[in-house]
Amino acid sequence: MRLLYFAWVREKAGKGQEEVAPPAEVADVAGLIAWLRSRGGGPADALADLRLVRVAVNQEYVALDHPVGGSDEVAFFPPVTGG
Amino acid sequence: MRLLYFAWVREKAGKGQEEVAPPAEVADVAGLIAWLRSRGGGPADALADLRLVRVAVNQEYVALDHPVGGSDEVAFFPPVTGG
Amino acid sequence: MIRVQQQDFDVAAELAALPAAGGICVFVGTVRDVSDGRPVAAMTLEHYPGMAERELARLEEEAQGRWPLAGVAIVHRYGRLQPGERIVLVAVAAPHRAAAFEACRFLIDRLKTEAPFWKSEETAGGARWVAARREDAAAAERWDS
Amino acid sequence: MIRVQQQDFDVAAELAALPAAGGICVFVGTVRDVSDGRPVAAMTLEHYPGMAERELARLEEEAQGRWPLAGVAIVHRYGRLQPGERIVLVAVAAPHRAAAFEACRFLIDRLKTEAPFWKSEETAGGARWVAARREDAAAAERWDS
Repeated sequence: MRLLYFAWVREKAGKGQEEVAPPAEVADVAGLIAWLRSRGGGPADALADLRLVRVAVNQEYVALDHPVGGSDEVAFFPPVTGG
Repeated sequence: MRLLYFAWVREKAGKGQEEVAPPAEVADVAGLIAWLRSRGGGPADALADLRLVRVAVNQEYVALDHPVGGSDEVAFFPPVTGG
Repeated sequence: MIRVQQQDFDVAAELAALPAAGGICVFVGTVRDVSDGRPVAAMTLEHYPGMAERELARLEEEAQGRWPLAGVAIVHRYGRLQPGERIVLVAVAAPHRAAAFEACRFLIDRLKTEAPFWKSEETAGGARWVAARREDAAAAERWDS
Repeated sequence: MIRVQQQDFDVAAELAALPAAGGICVFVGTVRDVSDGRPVAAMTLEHYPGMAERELARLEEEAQGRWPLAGVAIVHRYGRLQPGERIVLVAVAAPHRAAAFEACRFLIDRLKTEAPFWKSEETAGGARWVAARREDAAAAERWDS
């Protein structure tokens, strides 16, 4: 599974991307975030307050109950500010 | 007094402009139109139906009771269709 | 900035002349190639020199009074134009895009019912003066305050 | 037509590439020189390559479904930009100007809350990520149907 971080989430995570292999019980976005928090470090800090974070799976916005697994691309980022 | 005609009002009037010296009792736009109608010819035809004609005095839209006289510039034209 | 002219205009140059303000909303009107289902060979725009500029300046002033704007440009052409050619440009620079959009739409809506220009279309059936459209009058009236 | 690119764009060329349709409404957003009262030295736009293009294409498709449009162009830049530089262009060609204005405003409103771009401003106080604005969320929600 490929994780991407953008903007201040990237800065807090300390990296722009990483490959991870979460345990089999991680089945959705909420489970993935819980696992990343338990792992500690920059990504755990970046995902501390979910009100500030948006999630996309395979480049589409999703809610916390969206399934994840296999070779999914999961991105975490702040509310967007383009335009 | 200078009269200007535009678009189909100009075509019906048979001229784009003319200098006129209406009699002293012509005091407003309505009086001027009545006098032009009484004079006959192209301008009388062009001003036959006032629902189709807009009037400007000295380059500002006016109503039929607007005073006219002296060296005023009075323009008659259809509803505008620019843009 | 108001200009009434026969020659074409350069959209990029008109925008570059506006003050930078965060956002610019632009409307460009062009000659249609079909009118009421009939192909249009050309269009001639007649105008009232002097009053046309005055009406556009008055509309610009009204827009500046209604919205906080950084700059306004209106360019309107006259003469004989081919289908696809530019007729009019309305550009509004403003710190906030809502003001830019609303002022731009106000200006083109009111220009269409107040600025003294008249279109004559050449079709296979001959030349004819374009009639004022009821929708344009309704669009302009939306801005009555 | 959707493009996400680092280099500047040519507004006149983007408009020339749209089909002639009667009217074109354009919005161009530029880097402000002041943010919350502080002078801005530069702005850096980060984006999510791939998803940015997908979101813009999805918005274009939604606009095409909501209004009768002749063509849409969206160009969004990323990278480090100076005050006054162009950030984004949204251009909509349509037979009727109401559709052109509404679709253009829909696209910029929704782009600001949905397309994955993030602004970081450099001021005398250092670099900081721009926070999402409540007004932008409200403007985007106006289009919820």
